[in-house]
Amino acid sequence: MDRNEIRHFIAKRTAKFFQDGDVVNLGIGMPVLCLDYIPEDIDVWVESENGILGITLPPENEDECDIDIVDASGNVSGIREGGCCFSSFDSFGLIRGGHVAATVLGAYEVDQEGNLANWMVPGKTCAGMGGAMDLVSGAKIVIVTTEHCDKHGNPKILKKCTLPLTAANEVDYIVTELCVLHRTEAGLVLEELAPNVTVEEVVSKTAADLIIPEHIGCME
Amino acid sequence: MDRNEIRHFIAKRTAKFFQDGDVVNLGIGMPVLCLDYIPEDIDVWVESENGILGITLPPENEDECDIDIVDASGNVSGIREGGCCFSSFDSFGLIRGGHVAATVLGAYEVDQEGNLANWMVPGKTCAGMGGAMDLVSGAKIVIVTTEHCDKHGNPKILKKCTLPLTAANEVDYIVTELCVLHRTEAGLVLEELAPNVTVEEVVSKTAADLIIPEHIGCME
Amino acid sequence: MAKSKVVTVEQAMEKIHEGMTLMVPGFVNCGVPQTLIAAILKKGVKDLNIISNNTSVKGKGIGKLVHAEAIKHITCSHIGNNTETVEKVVAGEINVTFVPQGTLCERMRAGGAGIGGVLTPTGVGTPMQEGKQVLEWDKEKGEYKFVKDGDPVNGKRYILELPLHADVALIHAWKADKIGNVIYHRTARNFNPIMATAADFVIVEAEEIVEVGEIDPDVVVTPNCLVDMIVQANVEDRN
Amino acid sequence: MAKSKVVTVEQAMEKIHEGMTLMVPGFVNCGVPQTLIAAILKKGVKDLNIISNNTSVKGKGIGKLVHAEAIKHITCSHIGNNTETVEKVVAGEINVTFVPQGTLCERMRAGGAGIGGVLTPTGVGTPMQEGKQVLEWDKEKGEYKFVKDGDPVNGKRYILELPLHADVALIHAWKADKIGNVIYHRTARNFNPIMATAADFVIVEAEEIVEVGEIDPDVVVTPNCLVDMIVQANVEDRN
Repeated sequence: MDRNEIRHFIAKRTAKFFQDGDVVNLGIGMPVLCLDYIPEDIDVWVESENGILGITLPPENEDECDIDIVDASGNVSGIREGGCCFSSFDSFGLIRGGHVAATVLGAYEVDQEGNLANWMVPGKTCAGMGGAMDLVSGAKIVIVTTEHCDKHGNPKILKKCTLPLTAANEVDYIVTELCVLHRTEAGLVLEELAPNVTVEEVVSKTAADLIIPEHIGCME
Repeated sequence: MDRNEIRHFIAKRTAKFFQDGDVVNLGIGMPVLCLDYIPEDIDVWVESENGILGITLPPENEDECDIDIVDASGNVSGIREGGCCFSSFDSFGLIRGGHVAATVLGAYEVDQEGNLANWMVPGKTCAGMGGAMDLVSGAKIVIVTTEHCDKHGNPKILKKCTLPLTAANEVDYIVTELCVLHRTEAGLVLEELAPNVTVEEVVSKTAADLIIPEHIGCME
Repeated sequence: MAKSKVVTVEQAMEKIHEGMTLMVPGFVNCGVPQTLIAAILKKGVKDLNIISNNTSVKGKGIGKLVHAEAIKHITCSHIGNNTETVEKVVAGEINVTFVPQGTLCERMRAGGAGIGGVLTPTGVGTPMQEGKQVLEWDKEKGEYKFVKDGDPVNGKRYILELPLHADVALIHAWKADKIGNVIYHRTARNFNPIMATAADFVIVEAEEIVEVGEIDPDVVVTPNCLVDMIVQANVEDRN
Repeated sequence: MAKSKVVTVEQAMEKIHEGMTLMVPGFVNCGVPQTLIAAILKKGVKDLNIISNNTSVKGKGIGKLVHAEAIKHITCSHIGNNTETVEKVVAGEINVTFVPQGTLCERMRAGGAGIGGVLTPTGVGTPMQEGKQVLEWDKEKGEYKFVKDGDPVNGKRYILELPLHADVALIHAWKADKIGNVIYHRTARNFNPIMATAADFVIVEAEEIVEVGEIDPDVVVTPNCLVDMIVQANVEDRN
């Protein structure tokens, strides 16, 4: 798979976590791609932390665009019928209060304790965490979507994160092009393998301890 | 003065505390009477803690009444042009946040430290405090309107309250049919005397220590 | 397509069981979920823990639950408008926990918004602080410390109030669309929006149920994601 | 009769001074008080402490204040959309305090609603808890206790976050009536309503100023009692 195929493969699997009626918050990039893979019979509401439930792509006709409807990147977007708008204060009340079923976001590093680092690389970036810390603390299920290794081939899934954390012990699932990992009380469980990927390959590319169950599902 | 005259006399003086544009919360009974004495050139907004700014008497024509507009006693009321409604949560945010200029309410007891007891008499009443504790903690100025003594002629203005408190150290002014008392860091200052009332009369009917300044104003 | 959440009152009642904690909005008898209360009476549910501001007036609204002896415990700010509640409390038939009205709001908001507690000045130095943790701001150190009754006062004090949460919230809406976007009318709003955030399950009764899209996105007060079921309110239940 | 609060931009600027703390709403460049920012630039006010979610994008909105070197310190959740802000922060020309976006909201709400602090789970176990007090819930005792880094974890932890308050809040309204009842349009609402509660003085710029009575009491988002001045917004200031 090339990088683009990898992204879509991960997004497609991730979309299967969503249940009918779920409110989800999707990070910029790969997480947003999940929208392309939601089954027809499942209705998912996308929330954007800047204060909108039911955010959509912008209308195709530029004249119909409303510049007061933007997504979490500030890009002009749309709102679906039945959607609504609220303040940032109310938005984070919903997020922190567990009213968002799932948040999907990327990682610089993620570890077997469910720690996530995705907002800062000391000496390199200082963009700020935006709403990520609240989203990861607040959403019912936290799903990390990431390529299994970094661009140098080094593991991103670690025993212990080395970068400043976004949140501690909050990650529930990690979806990569190789596998689906479920973070449980016992540790990281290898729940699914991508087609043609072996347990050995995953283990060799992962710096975390993995629990390998007898039955491992097939990721698709 | 008979009891009714006393109530109006106190209300009339109390209304002079209000400034143009003030938001005020007026307790049931005597405090509400203040509305009759607000000068024409002063515009005061009455807030009711159940979620309305700009509450008024109900329309005279009963057909125009809206049963969804009630005051803090649950009685049908009206709303002035430019008024607005909000949730109880937002209402108490305004109250506690100091966005209400003055709250006027009655007392069982009030003392020289600014303590107020007006919600409970152990063994006798158990109505609950409603919004009184928040109002007294939150409003910028707390004005207690009360007859100077209770129905048995005993002082209600004490060195120290004996009943369970509504709030500690929050009362700013006490307005009675005899005088206006200002609670300062130094203690209770006798700022105004009603016509034909002497310092001696006030002192004899007050169980608190009073600071008697050289100049005492005339209450009207 | 989003699915309609409109159900019958009977279907809604399947969610209400003996011993549950219910949030019931309303200020005196305004903005009270009258239809849902009537249905609870009809079902005969008992031993309820009620979180509400008050108990309406005798024989109306929440007062019907009082009269039917359906309430075990009530957490509220005021019962004075309902003489029957006062009598039952005095007689020990209903347990009551008084919470100042603004604190009640804060605690429900904390419960609905994932906040572990809030520091409020309301009730400091009153019986309200009994059994609660009190914090004092140390201006010099720039930090809070716990204080006990009798400690000398050296800074502004606050009571640490804890979140409130319920099994079910019963909400009275003016209008709701079929997927649960809700708006309220005048002071009938009161505790409805905050209670809709703080329960595991939210049932809305609406005076008018409208089509999706009929309520402007900017005026929605309770967003559809908070609402689980919607029933048609019946005006006659107000009596 | 209520008096109109509508003033000229120049009159509003008399309230803005060097060294002040200003709350400036907006998400990236949406819902930003563009006209008031342009007026601050024109007046040449410097050394500002800005509380905002972010700094728009380079050369726009709050980014104009960054470019004009009018900002001394900024408290925000994100600056990544504006490369110039990042450069100035790296160069030490602007001090930045990062606050998670939801925590920023909570802190402003505390400042505006008389709350002494809130316990939030956000940031626990991250660099956000440095220099802050952390509380842990003791389930058995049913109370909180302060914990330090390194203490064994025995319960749910929260950071005790403190109120934020400003000298002036600059608010961008869709419509405001002449006495200051305000409504917002779509996601341009964002931080506007909460900031309007948390400043000593509130100046609103409105795309449209309407007569009193034109906004329904139920749809008002910011009540008139929070607003001190209103100016006409100029669409061109967005550029």
